[in-house]
Amino acid sequence: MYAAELVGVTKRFGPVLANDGIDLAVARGEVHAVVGENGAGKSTLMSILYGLHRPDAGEVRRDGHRVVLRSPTDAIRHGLGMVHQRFRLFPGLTVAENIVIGAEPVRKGRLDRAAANEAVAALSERYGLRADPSALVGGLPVGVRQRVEILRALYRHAEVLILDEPTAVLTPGETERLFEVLRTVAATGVSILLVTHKLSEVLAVGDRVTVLRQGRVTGRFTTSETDADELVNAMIGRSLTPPVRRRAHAPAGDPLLEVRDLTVRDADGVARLSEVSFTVRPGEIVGLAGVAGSGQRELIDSVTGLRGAVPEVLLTGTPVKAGRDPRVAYVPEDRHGRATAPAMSVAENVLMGAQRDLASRWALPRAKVRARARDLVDRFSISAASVDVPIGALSGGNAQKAVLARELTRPSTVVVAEEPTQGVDVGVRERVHDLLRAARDEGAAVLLQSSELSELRDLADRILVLYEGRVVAEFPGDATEKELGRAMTGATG
Amino acid sequence: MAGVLTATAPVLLAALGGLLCQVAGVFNIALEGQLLWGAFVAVVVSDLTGSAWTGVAGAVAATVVFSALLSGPAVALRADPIVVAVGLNLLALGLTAFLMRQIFGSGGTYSSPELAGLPDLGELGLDVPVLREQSPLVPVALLLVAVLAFWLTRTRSGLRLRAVGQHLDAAQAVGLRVSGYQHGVTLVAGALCGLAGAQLSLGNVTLFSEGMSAGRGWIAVVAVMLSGVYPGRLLLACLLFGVAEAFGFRLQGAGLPQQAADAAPYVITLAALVLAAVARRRRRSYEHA
Amino acid sequence: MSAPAVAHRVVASAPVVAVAGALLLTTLVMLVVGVDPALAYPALVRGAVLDGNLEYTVAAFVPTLGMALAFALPLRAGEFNLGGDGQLAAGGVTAAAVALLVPLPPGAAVVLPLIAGAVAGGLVAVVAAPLSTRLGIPAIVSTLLISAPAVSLASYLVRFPLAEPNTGIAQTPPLPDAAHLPALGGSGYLTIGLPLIAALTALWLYADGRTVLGYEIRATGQNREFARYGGVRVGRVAALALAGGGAFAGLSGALIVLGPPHRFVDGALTAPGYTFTAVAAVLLASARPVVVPLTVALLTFLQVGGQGMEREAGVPSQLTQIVQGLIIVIVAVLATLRARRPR
Amino acid sequence: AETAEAPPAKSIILITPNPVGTNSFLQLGVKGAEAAAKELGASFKLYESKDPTSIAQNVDAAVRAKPTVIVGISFSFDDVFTTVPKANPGQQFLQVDSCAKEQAPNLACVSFKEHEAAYLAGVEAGLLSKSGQIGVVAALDTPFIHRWIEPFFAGATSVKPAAQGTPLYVGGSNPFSDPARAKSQAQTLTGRGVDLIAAAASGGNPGVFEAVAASGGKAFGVDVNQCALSPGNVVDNVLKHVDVAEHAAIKEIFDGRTGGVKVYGLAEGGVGVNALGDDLASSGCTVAASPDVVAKVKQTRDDIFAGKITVADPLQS
Ligand SMILES: Nc1ncnc2c1ncn2[C@@H]1O[C@H](COP(=O)(O)OP(=O)(O)OP(=O)(O)O)[C@@H](O)[C@H]1O
Ligand SMILES: Nc1ncnc2c1ncn2[C@@H]1O[C@H](COP(=O)(O)OP(=O)(O)OP(=O)(O)O)[C@@H](O)[C@H]1O
Ligand SMILES: [Mg+2]
Ligand SMILES: [Mg+2]
Repeated sequence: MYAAELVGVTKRFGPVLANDGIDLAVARGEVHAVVGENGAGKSTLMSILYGLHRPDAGEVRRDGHRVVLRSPTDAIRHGLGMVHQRFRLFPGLTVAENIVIGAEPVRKGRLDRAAANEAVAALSERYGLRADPSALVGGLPVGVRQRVEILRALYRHAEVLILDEPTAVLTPGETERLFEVLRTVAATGVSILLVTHKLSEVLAVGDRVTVLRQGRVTGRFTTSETDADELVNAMIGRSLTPPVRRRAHAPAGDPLLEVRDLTVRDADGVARLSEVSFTVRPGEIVGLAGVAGSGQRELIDSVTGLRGAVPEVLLTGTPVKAGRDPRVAYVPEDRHGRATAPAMSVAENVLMGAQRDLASRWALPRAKVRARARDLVDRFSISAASVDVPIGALSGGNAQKAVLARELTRPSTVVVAEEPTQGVDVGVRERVHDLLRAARDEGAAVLLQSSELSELRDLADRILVLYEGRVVAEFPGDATEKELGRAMTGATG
Repeated sequence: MAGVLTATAPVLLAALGGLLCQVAGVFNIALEGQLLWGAFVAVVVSDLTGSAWTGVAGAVAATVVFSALLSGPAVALRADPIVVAVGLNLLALGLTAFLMRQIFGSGGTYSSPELAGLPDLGELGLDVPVLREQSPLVPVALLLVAVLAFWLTRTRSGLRLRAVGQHLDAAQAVGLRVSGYQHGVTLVAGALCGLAGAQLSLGNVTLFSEGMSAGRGWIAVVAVMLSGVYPGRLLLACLLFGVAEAFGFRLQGAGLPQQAADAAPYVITLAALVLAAVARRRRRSYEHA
Repeated sequence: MSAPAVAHRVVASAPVVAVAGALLLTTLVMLVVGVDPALAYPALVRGAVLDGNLEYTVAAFVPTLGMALAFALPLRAGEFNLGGDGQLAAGGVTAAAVALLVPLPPGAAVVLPLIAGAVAGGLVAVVAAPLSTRLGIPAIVSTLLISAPAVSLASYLVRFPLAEPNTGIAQTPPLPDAAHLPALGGSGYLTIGLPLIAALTALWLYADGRTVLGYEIRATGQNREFARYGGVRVGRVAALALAGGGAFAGLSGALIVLGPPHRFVDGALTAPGYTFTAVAAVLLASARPVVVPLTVALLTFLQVGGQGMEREAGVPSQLTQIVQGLIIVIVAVLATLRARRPR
Repeated sequence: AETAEAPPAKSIILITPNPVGTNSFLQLGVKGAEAAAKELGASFKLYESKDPTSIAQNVDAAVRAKPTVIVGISFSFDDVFTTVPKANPGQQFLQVDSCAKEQAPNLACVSFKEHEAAYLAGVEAGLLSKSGQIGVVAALDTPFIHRWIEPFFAGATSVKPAAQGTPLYVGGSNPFSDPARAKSQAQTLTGRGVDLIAAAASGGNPGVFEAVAASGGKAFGVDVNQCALSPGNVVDNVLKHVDVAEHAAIKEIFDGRTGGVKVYGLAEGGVGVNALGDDLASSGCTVAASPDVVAKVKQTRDDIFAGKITVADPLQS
């Protein structure tokens, strides 16, 4: 008997058939990975299991019994827990409050804070999920926030835990810790459903895998009996071409990006970056590694001009301009917060930055805007119903391609890419990498920040490691993950 | 000081209602209309029954019913709460004036020696300097600030309420009945506005006059916007307004034009706000820069 | 599509449902309080559009539309401008002061006060921009707080320095004839204010949808971080939007003052409550700018028609307020139901 | 434009500048027109305006309805009644409480010398004040309201030269109907030792009465006898018999005596105080208990008639 089963689940959103007769079964204590391209229907399927969507057909079973889930409340009652990719946390409440909410300990009619804190402490102890119960969630790093989400589900006695792309926002270290936790949790008999795009993770932590493609199941594997190629084949219907490390020509010429002795302090006078210096030459990809919060944000904001005019940053030999220096193409990590305005149309999103070029005087003809957008959609094979739909309605991968399309078609010489493949499927990832390489080959200087070391190793010519605001090491592109990992934790040598 | 408290009490009571709504993520700018409605019903019921306390109870009950006109459309049907509130404020103005003619036979002001007002605390035996001449609802208002602060931070429902206001989807995802909470606070805000109205028409004075809420509900809205979700700050904001108003009266007595007195509370509040923001800015760290 | 199907479409379409629902409830109220709907409704319509009343409806439409733009324009940039009253009064009093104190040749005598009024309104509004972008004080709070002193200041000016001597109320002397807005046709109340505001509305709609500035304003309103990242100078854009909104309000004030009765009468600009009627109209249009003139027309129709209803059918003014309040609530509800249906 | 039904033989349309609401002055205006309509067998309609534009709209609507007379109350009609009567010479107009600057022959005007009555009330205040501190709580600081303020203080200093007068204005968002704020203002005054307050705050007056009742002071009402509103706390009232004057003026117009200006002062019985009334004993006003004060008031009135005292009109200064 399975802990949870989805049987013949079908779900339509208007013309889109998001799930088409999907069967999926998870055993007790199993870590079950769900993979697939962007838009394959993974999130939809998980949402159905968690009562956020009602299926058009098919049913959900728990421990062999059919259950009707009208809302998350029903799902929670049936022992289901979910960790959403975009966290569902209350920033103004403490860790403990976020965890116990909905099932709070009460004493004499009052909220029993002490009991809540104790319960949370005990729970974190038991699963090795460390989090200070009395800290406000709003100020916590993403990794800790995710732990809070997991703890919440465990606190509510979830027997089936759904995680939608949990590692997309984590650093390698955090990911490793998360996997340990998942194994511990699974060992206590909890079933885990793990949605991810990273096949290495599937192979590392999953017991079994279900592959979705265009709303249907295209493969079921036991991880010990499969490999990445087979999974990719099931996902995108073809194999990936092996990455080409070949370059058009060796980096040469004067640096397009030069950072000299850059120190950035926050309002309290604490140095966030100290004496950072490096250069990126035309035709070169320089990788930026480091655990989250090592100064990447400050460095990138300085390089792009978003921190104002910074005299220590030189683009093609002259200081960076305040606002947004047009000489930089910038693919930000925060897709919905910074890179797009989700409620605006695809056309208007890809317009940003080019609006003045497209305008004749002040007039911005809609036809031109649309035509340009259609052209980009075609060239970058973005799948969107039309260029007039809100970009927020695109799947993550397609939104990311749109951002790349916009940025890489800017007439700029420096490209800054920040976590460019976060949350996108292997097919898109391959395409994104191709685009970055193409930019490099055309003579751009590329600064690539990624928490995925394999990505850095695939693309970068050199890798700089940031630690506590300093560049503590520089490696060639083929450095081992072990070397890089050591440097990222500040271990010198 | 006593005068400041009297002037502040109705604003504070209404603002407490507004604050609760804000905590739960409902933008309630119908306070003005509800305050007026409460003031009216308080006088009608007190006049009919001869008891001020029945008047207070009537005002509370009737304003809860009135506030359902906000909670229904804005919470259940997700209509724009601002538009609905604009309609309700208009409705309250018309309804009170209309019913006044129906019930008392004339418009304008209704006052009567027989109309029972709320007793002074002095009469009830509480001979404390500042409170002596206040109605019992004044200490109730002050107490409610503490009660609300306690409720929001120390009880289960308070915690859930804050959660609903902070992140609607997340609240839904942890299984909270979001609209239940939002309905609840909107109705409780109605009750508080009922109290506020009763304090205005049976406490501050003992009469009803068309449109007598005279912008107090709007001042309450501003106070709520100034104080976020913190009842303590709300008390301060309301008192600041009250003190500034009293200060304005003084200015007038000293020969400054009436317009200066009218502007004083707003100018002082804005100044306080700017000073606080500048101080906050000094302390703010890099994060958003 | 067959004829019955078309008919079905029309009957089921949102505006029809909205109006029908509002009418139903209003009729109910009338019956309850003993007003004959058969008299009241024709009086409402007559009061708004017949018997020469259309002139007034249109005359009231002008400032209401102006105030709607004053709210809608900053809203596109994500700033709530609730301080319309202060901007309106500032614009009105400035226009009056310029018309009274500065000797101007014909033509300029009209144009300059209008511009001065718009500038004054813009200045009052733009104060909120640095408070919002630099100090994090939301415009919805600061505009409201700035509004009251601005109204008081205008009131002070007409009470003392600009006051007409020997008259009972605080008002300026009549403005010189050269400063009167040219009338349209033979009307005493329709002025070039109407084509002016219509042109400005068209201009705004055009700018909003089809210019760089409009695009940058919308981007700022939709996601400020996105706009900033894209190189839009969001502080400036927000300030511009607020100033533009304030200018519309100030211009509305100037139009009122330069129109009949051609003077600034203390309280006359704020008493009719244009600001909140306009806010309601814009919110009713729920983020679709082209609909704004229509919702403004609807609310103006109700208000002016309400007076006619009061005059002719003896419907007391209080009932008019009740009916208007109900209609606004109902239309708001129906607007969301409509928005939800396609899902 | 066509008219839906034939207008009655005689009719009166009264237009107010603001909603009548709590405004006792406008209420009197309505009362006078109603009484006239009843006596003259005419129909009566009331148009309430909100702002200058709606005043104009109402006047035009009234002109279309072709009543026997169109009555407009207050100086708010100065502008419209300068132009509209000229444009409609066949229509009779009456302006109450003010007069258009350029008066057409078909416009009659009625105005009042309320300052004379306020002066008499001031005399009473001067005689009755123990502290020598008196005050006024008025709705708004408009020029017209000063007709109740300076003459009141002047009357007081005429009998008690050391008397000090302080005016306070209600202001705020609803100055004409904010009894709570009016009460606060009155309390500010009583807190400074003021023991007699003239209330000119329209709907706010009852708030003033409550404040003096609590402090042991006394107040004066305005326009109508307000003594009964707060028994034992109101000394007297600055009466303005708008209804009487308006009634008379309408009657004259119906009788064919059109145009002209009638000014109603003490002598014409258009303004006054209850102390001078025949029904003083039953008025409920506390001045009835001070015969010496009443005597002084009568004497002052006679002095005004005789020209020995001229009450300055603040509007003419
Ligand atoms: N609420 C919705 N309304 C309309 N369409 C939707 C909705 N949710 C999902 N879809 C569509 O359904 C399809 C499946 O989406 P889903 O989010 O399940 O994919 P996914 O596998 O999670 O993609 P990703 O890898 O990008 O997270 C997509 O085409 C998506 O646009
Ligand atoms: N109203 C909608 N119409 C069309 N598509 C939608 C709608 N709402 C959500 N979607 C799409 O459905 C998918 C599910 O959204 P969800 O919040 O699960 O994000 P996700 O896909 O897991 O995250 P990401 O997009 O960052 O990969 C997204 O791809 C989103 O674009
Ligand atoms: Mg997904
Ligand atoms: Mg995704």
